[in-house]
Amino acid sequence: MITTAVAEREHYLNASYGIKSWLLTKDHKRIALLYLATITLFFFLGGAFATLIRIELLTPQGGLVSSETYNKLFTMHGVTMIFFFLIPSIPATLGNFFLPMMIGARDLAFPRINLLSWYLLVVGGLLALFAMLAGGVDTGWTFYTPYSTTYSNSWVIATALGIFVAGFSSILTGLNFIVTVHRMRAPGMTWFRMPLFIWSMYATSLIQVLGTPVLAVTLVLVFCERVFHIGIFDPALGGDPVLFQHLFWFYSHPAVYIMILPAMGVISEIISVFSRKPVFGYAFVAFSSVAIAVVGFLVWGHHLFVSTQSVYAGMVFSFLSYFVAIPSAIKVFNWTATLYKGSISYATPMLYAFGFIGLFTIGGLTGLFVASLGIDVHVTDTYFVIAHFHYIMVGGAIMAYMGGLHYWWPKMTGRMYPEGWARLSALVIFLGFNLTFFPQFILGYLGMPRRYHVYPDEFQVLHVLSTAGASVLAVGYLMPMIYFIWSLRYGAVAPANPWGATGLEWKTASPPPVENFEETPVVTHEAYDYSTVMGEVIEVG
Amino acid sequence: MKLASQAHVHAETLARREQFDTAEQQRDASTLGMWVFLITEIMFFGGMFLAYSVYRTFYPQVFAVASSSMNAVIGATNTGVLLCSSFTMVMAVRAAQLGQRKAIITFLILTLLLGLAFLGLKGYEWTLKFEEHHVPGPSFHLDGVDMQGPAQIFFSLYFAMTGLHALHMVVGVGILTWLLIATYKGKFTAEYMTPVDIAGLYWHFVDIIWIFLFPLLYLIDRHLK
Amino acid sequence: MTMSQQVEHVDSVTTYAVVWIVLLILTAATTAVAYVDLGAFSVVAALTIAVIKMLLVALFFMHLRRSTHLTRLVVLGGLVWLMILLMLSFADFMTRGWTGVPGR
Amino acid sequence: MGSLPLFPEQASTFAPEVDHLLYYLLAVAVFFTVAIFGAIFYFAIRYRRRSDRELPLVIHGGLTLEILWSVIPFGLTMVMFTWGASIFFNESRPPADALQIYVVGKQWMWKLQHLEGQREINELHIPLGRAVRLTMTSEDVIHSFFVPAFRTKEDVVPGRYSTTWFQPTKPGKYHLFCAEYCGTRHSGMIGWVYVMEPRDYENWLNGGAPSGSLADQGAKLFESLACSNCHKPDGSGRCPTLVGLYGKNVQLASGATVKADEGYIRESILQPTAKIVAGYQPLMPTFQGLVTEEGVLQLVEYIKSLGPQPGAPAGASVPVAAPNKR
Repeated sequence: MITTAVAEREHYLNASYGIKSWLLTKDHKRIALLYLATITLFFFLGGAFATLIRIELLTPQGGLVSSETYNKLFTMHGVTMIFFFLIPSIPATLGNFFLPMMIGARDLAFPRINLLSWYLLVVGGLLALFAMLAGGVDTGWTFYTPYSTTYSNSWVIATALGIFVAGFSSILTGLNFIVTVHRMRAPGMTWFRMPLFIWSMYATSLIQVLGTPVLAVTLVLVFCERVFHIGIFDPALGGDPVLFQHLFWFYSHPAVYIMILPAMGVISEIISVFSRKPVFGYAFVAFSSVAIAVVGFLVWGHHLFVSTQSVYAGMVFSFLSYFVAIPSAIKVFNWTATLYKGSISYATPMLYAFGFIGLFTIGGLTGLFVASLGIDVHVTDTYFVIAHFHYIMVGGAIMAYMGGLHYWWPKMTGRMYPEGWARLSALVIFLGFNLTFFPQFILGYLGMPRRYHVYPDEFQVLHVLSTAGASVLAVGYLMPMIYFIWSLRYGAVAPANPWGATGLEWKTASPPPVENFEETPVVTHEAYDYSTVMGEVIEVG
Repeated sequence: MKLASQAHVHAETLARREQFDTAEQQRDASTLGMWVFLITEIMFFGGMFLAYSVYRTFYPQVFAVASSSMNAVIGATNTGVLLCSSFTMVMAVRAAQLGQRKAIITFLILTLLLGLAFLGLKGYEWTLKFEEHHVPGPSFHLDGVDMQGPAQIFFSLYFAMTGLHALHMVVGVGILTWLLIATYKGKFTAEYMTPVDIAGLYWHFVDIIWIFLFPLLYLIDRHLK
Repeated sequence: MTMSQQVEHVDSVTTYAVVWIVLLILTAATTAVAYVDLGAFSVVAALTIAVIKMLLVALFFMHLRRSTHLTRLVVLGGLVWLMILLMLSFADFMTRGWTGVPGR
Repeated sequence: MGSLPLFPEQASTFAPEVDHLLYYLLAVAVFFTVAIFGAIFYFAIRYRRRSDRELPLVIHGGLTLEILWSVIPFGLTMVMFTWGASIFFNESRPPADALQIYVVGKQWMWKLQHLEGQREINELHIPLGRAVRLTMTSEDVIHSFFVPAFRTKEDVVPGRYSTTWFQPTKPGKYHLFCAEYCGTRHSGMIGWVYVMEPRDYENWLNGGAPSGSLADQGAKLFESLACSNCHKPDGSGRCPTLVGLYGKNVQLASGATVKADEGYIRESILQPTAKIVAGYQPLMPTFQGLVTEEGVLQLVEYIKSLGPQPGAPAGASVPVAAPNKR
């Protein structure tokens, strides 16, 4: 606000200065950057845990760390990556930044609650961090009772509390998005003119709002059981540990869709822009997001097939699980069909999108394996499941997150990233990822159980392959870290619309002004109408 | 430019925030936001209702005996107190709709007092539980059942459910106090009373939770006793 | 979309008072009915009364009867999701032991 | 290092069934993966952007295609469901003549008991070709009994019995893993399953020096805990007779009936008042804390041996009351 001398245009980054202008900001764009910094930190922390795990697994006898430490490593890897990176990743950064802009709003409906959400994530993160530094937690990210309530001697309480607090961050973000989409759309921005990213963010928010409270109360009960020694899941009193699993997975299965739905939204945007065509079957892609969010709540019992859940419930949950496959398949087919007769650019975001579709296809198809009762009995709790969900969460969600970051980087920072390095990193990540996780499918079917510190010799070759892949993957993730920071200073200055995209976020300057738009936009076209932008000069950085 | 727009906003209405175009949009957004928040609360308590239902199905007799050991008079009285507070709360909202500042204050104070009365009775009831050894733990004992384990589960659920409900009441009391101060300062008018309105929604919701807790915890098969 | 909702309409004190009295009567009723042996219907009676009370509070005190379709949809959604949680969980708890094999 | 296995051994009747389902799933997965990757590569090259100003033809979608690529995958997945569910259902129904073995999991070992009285730790010897049924429980946290070569896995949960079964088809030595994370030395909770030719198995059984059969051990426990004071074989005691109890439907005081399976017997020992037999008073004290999970299993086996089969040894009897939780 106190811009001076130079004729530099005022935008959200230079409108005010100082620590306070960031820590007390109510601007969704600045809050998005706060989130970006926070979750990047957690990503590298979780990555460090993963690195140690992979190094440890190079040898079957487990020489590097003790069993106790190993158990803490995979627990903290899971907790960090899931609750403090993946859940907030796309919604809280890209969603926070672009959801209001894409519907033509000046901000989210509740900017102060938005800031509060960030603080909650930070407080939750600090609690979890405290637990890790104080000695760590060894229950697995799943906190199964009675191990977590009675037998574990680690920092369960602080970690659970941290996740509980971070959960409210997630709930409030979802709430904010839902209200914003309902109440803050620009004139003419009807539901079926909304970009598909908004549809998927909306569906995600539904899950956050409906699912997270159940996790919260479950953690409260675990907390009470540990602290006050009351017994709700305690088998010694006649309690049922499987009830805990029902409650836990009621949230934690849909939570997978909190991670993947926003990714799908990002991919819809990227695929459209870089083939310069509207997404094939817009309505099907839009509704499939909502369908995934809804059906995703009906399938949690497929995590309990061998838990002593009743056989009949197992069958019901297996049956329902296949209904998630259909909307997922619809999306993949529609994205692929969008490419048909398009004008396909090989810009970095598009490479990530290609990678996403491929890896998500493999992740999704192996999901069919684990949803099938007969196969799941054999592969559940083995590396097959590990490989499957990493294909979804890393191959899917993180690929899309990286793609989205590259795609919107010019808008967020006003600078272009170096295209050559970026393409290289996309390739390295893709190859490293496959080398890391594909061997784990084989390991899993061979019977290698998950969470094993020491393992039989015959699995070593595949573990070594996996670790080799992980080191490639690590390089792939470090590269963007470096060139993104580099680009802030040395990157080419980004034009308002470098990709020839149609979304409202590209109709304003890069970086956007504090109020997002000089004047409230009026929407007259459906989404992805590229004839409207062909008149604009398109410069590709 | 930002200054200018802010000035413009302030000129139109004191209470409207800059991300909204109209006061009406703001009110709709706030109300919707509160309702969405309330469904998260449904799911939050829903987890405990599930645990309750499961164990009541497993151990019906134990639950009946344990429930009958509760003081139904306190429970019923507290239900009445909470319903009265809902009535005074809705009267406060009504007064706000009509812009009657003094009436808002009166009804808010009444609601606050009733809320505190509820919490007081609740606290008293809990101290009784300690005296009766009905608090889960090593010294737990419930007469009339052999299965002390499931009986402890009942009281674990009792403390968890009423505890979290009471916590919501405490938050509600905090909100009411804030409202009271804001009303006293004259922040609300007939045109702008959204905070009173949505605080009312919250208060009534907490009431509804209790409406279910009361029969489920206090009134299982009392005729057996 | 941004059309306003209930606020224009102010319910009368009588309406609120009547609802309040009915709520108190229902509380007395639910307490009384617990002392009567209705067998399995005890639960049904208790829950029916509770649901009626909930509806009274929601419709009148929370102004749900004058609210937008969207608000009603939100409430309905919350209740449906609660039912999903309860019913699918009970798909397990109710069918345990059907096979006659322990733990299956 | 050095060996690189790619496929697990098939050593039970389930293994080929599960693997055949796997082949079907693999075929579907490979087909779609190749199709999607192929299409992406082909389109990406064929329709690459040749000029920055080109504007492709707008295609909004096609209903026929959408229906086609919803319905066909749905059909394929329903095959997966049905096929998988039928295998699963078989896995949950052990045949009546299966060899009974009892398993107790604890941090971090497997304790197994044979009917003949042999006890093993982290090793299980079983005969080739005979269906084996495991009744399992845990002393502490949740474990999971997993034999990859058999393609079977089932959690072992404290406070209740779980069941799994398999029929080995190939002699050999196979991994036994705990598959549910159970604490510090989770990865040390492993062992071997030895599938032996029936004759070798007989030799092995006779080789040990057990203190009588499992039922005998249970009978001793039954005496030492003074159960026989009340549970008399002729039903004359204050408690119901236990003769022929196993597998029967028991009429309870609450009006319900319950099948007297292992879980019911276990509950009745540890939580006697949970299910009172019609016509009896809730007199029995709990034996929780007085008898270990292994001891309970011995009692269960003893009570089963009093069962309806004609040749069963005579003994005291009395049922108890209570379902499958402590």
